[in-house]
Amino acid sequence: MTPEECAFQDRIDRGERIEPKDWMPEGYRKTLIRQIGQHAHSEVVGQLPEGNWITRAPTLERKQILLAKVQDEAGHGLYLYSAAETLGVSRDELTEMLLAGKMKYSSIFNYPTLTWADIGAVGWLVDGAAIMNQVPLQRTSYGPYARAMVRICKEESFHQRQGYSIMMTMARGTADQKAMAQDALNRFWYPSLMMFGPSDKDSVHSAQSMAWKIKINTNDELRQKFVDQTVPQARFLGLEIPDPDLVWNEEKGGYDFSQPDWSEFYEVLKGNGPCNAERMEARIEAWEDGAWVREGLMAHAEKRAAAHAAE
Amino acid sequence: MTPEECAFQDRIDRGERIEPKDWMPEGYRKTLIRQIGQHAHSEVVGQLPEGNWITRAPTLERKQILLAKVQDEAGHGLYLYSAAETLGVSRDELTEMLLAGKMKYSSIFNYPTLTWADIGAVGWLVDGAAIMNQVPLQRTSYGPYARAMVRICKEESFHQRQGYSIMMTMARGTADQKAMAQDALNRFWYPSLMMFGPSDKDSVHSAQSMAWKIKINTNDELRQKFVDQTVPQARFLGLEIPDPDLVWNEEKGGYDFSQPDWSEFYEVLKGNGPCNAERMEARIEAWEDGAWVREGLMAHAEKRAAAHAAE
Amino acid sequence: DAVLFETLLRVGDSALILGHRVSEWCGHAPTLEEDIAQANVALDLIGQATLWLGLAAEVEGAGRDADALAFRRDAGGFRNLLLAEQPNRDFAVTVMRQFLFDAWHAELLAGLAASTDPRVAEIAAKARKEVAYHLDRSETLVIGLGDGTPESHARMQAALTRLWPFTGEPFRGDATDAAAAEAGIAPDPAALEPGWRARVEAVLAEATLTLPDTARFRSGGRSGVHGEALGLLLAEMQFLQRAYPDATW
Amino acid sequence: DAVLFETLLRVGDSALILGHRVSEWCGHAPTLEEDIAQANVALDLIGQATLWLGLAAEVEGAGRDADALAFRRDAGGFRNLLLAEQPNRDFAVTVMRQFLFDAWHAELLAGLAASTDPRVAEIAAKARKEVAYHLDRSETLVIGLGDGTPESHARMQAALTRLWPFTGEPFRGDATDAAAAEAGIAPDPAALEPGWRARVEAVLAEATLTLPDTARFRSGGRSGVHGEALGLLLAEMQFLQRAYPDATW
Repeated sequence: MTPEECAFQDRIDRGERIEPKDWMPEGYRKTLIRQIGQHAHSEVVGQLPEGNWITRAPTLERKQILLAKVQDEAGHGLYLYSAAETLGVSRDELTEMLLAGKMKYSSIFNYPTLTWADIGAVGWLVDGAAIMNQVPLQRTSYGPYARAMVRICKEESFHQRQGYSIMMTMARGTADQKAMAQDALNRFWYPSLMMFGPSDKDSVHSAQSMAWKIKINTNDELRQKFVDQTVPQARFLGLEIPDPDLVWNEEKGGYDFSQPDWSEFYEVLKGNGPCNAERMEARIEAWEDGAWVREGLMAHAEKRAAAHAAE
Repeated sequence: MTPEECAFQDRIDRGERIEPKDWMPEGYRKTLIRQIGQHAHSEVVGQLPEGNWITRAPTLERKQILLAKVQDEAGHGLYLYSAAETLGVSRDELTEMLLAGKMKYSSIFNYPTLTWADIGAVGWLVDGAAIMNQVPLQRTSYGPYARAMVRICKEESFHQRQGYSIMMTMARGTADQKAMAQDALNRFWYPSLMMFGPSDKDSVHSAQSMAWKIKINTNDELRQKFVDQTVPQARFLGLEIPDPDLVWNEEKGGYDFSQPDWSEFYEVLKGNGPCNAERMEARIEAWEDGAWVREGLMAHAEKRAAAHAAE
Repeated sequence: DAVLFETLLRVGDSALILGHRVSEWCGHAPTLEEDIAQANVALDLIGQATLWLGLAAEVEGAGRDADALAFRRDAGGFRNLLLAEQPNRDFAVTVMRQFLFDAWHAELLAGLAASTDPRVAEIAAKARKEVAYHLDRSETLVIGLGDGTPESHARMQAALTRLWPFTGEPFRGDATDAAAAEAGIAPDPAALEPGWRARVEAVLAEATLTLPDTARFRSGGRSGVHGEALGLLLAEMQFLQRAYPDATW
Repeated sequence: DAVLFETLLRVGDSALILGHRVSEWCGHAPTLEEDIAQANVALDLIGQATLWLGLAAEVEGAGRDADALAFRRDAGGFRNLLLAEQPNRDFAVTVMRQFLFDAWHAELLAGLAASTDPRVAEIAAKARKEVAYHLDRSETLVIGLGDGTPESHARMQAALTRLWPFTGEPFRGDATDAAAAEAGIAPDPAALEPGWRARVEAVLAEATLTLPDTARFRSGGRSGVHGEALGLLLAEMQFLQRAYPDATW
């Protein structure tokens, strides 16, 4: 390590926040851009599976809650792109990397929402897993990122409760509704476990990221915590976790559970998930069809500025 | 009249058929092109209001019947364009005149189909009126047109019976269905009466067209015949014709009835009907979006022909 | 009270159906800011519809609620303006539709806020603040895109031409509107036109757009005679309530 | 007989859903000849679906009929191939989808025509003639448009790339398929692949199109796990039966 790098690591170790104007190693910057950018893209792409049910939400109240949620997600995307911009990369650059397939978004959004219960499951499980990942990031070393996380976590826990409320209504509803609830849990359980990423022993970047406090807990710790929190919730709903090997382990004070099929995880990551093509297509179309709008508004703003300058 | 014109009129008066290679006055040719072209366009545009319900037809059988009907209409379009082509105008030329607003189609198709009962009403009333117009045209003086009409009339009467069958089922169905049936009759009655055109005393072209046997009956005769046929059918359905002044006139052996609102007729003709814009847009989009298909198939056919020639 | 019930349906259905159309943009807007803004407008409109239809159901007293009105009526029972149900097409049509609607909606709500029925006045007072913001936004977009690039200008002009025929209906009252105005429940539709017209002309002028000289003839929403697009919209919107009639959600 | 019932649903649902997609073109095709041809294909497929689902209902013996199966099941109950439900997009996707489907459908029906169940064999024999014609037509179009202009070629290649991931599913059987094959009711799905593959390769070669080297991984139809588009298709298709459950039509 260079003296600069040592000093930087000391600041992090002391729990100081790194701010945009501070010196930072190139690797730290790049890793953060990748991580925050991916997170931002996930919020944006994450609008799509839930957006799929806005026009079919079963009551006016549920429709409003879902609209508000999807709106929040777009807002999270904004905060996060802003945080990324403090690292010297623009939102448009990040977007173009997404659309060119050079940046990822969370693989969970490559699974379809097939029934209204899926909207419940996404809120309960997917937002639940997201919160588990994000709460520690409120203490991440990079100031703008940590502050964005504080705002985001507050809203996410609200979303999770709304999702759980949908699941509750479905699980206590008609036989059809209960079947939809169970089916949603069956389909979203393992993909939710995948959200924490592969076991850290298989992960290249983890050690450095943890040293930099960009990553706070290991993937396996968080996954365990998620399972331990979620199993009793499922039982309370009267739903069954689709894992015959799930069992309480008194000794470790947590559940033993089956790992997801990691080959599926890598396939989805490669683009071979059920909705990868549809999600990218929707975003590319929105971007391309919207070009004239962005250009039109820009041109108008320039005319305005020129008129002002001339006054 | 020139000697040629006299001879031509004599042939018509004798009941002879005029064939494509025969000499004919320019006015006869032009009038026929306009009339056959309009009729062909009506078949093509007429696919749209019924097509609107194919994807929502309430049973598999009704769906098949409706698909077959719309398919027949496209087929009628083909016969009629072919008849028009014998007069020296191509289908593409006629289509481009339609899309440029230089040729008309039957105004009835500018009314929307709002419920499934409308599909019944279109079959019963619109096809009924069309048949009333078309049956005499089987004896029209221009051979290709008369022969096309023979084929068309056969199918149309089948369509009319199917439409009446839908109305019957609706009129004898639930209260909702009966209300839909009555509402469909209310909305389609006067537009159907308009299909015969304004009273002949207001029509410029009628006398010449009748002399040429391009037109066989007066508009008013046909309208009367339609009303006299339709009123008992409506009564049999238990539906009420939306005309408080409708009354049997013993002396003339037909019904007295209210005229449609002819100002509405002229507005729709001008483009101000409820669906004129939508119908033209749909056809323009089909034409423009289909250009690459037509060009692709043409290019392939030319390659094939060139390859054959080279062998 | 049949006049009040019908009046509430007319206001509520327009909000609901336009809110639905706007919500179709979710995740597909040209910018992230517009994703947020469109969702926000949809949310406001559907929230207003919930209040209007809830009051309508209460006035009707037939045991229905706002959800029953929204999800269990077929197209012929809807009373929204035809403008509100027009398909999104491109963003230009969406923005222009919103502006033409907002400019009317703001006038209407100003009138309803002075309703003799305090329940109507209360909902209108709340909705009015939201709609003032909608109008502000749609004006800004119409001006920005109308006076933007040649392409954005052309698209906005085309959108205006497409939607213009639907702008007569809001001001053409029937017997129910006359009775509602008479009773002081709602303003006379025709009385809203001068304010709307002045606003529209001013904004379109700033947007360098030309007022079409075509007829503003399309109507039918008041009597439930809609365009073909509404039935398809409802098939989607009402699916769950129709497919699972015994469920609560 | 659960295996027979399930087998019939799989065949019938694919015909119904593809027939529905094709019927969406009605009045919007690139030529009048195609309006007629698309309507004809839709008509054949929906007719076949009526027979398959009618027999399924009879086999089930639960008092349902073909219409109940078509109009009263939600998406999770449908057993169609994902290929069949893919949206039309442009005419290239429509034509390519038809060809990839027809080439499988012809192989399947040849197998079903030899079914040990005479009712199955009878329907298959009828359907087979129709599908031979469909395949003939879709081949001609794929070749004509693939080897047409640069634009038509590019569109057809893009359509092929888009749809290729869905072409593995038809040949990937499950326990039900194995039981049906065992009982001689239906051919083993995997056994249909060589014939399909040979046909597809020959036609695509003549069409100057390149076989994608991407994974043919999309599946789920057999177990009712569809794409998001199917729910929207059904909302439209089933509207009347859902909205007026007590009516006969």
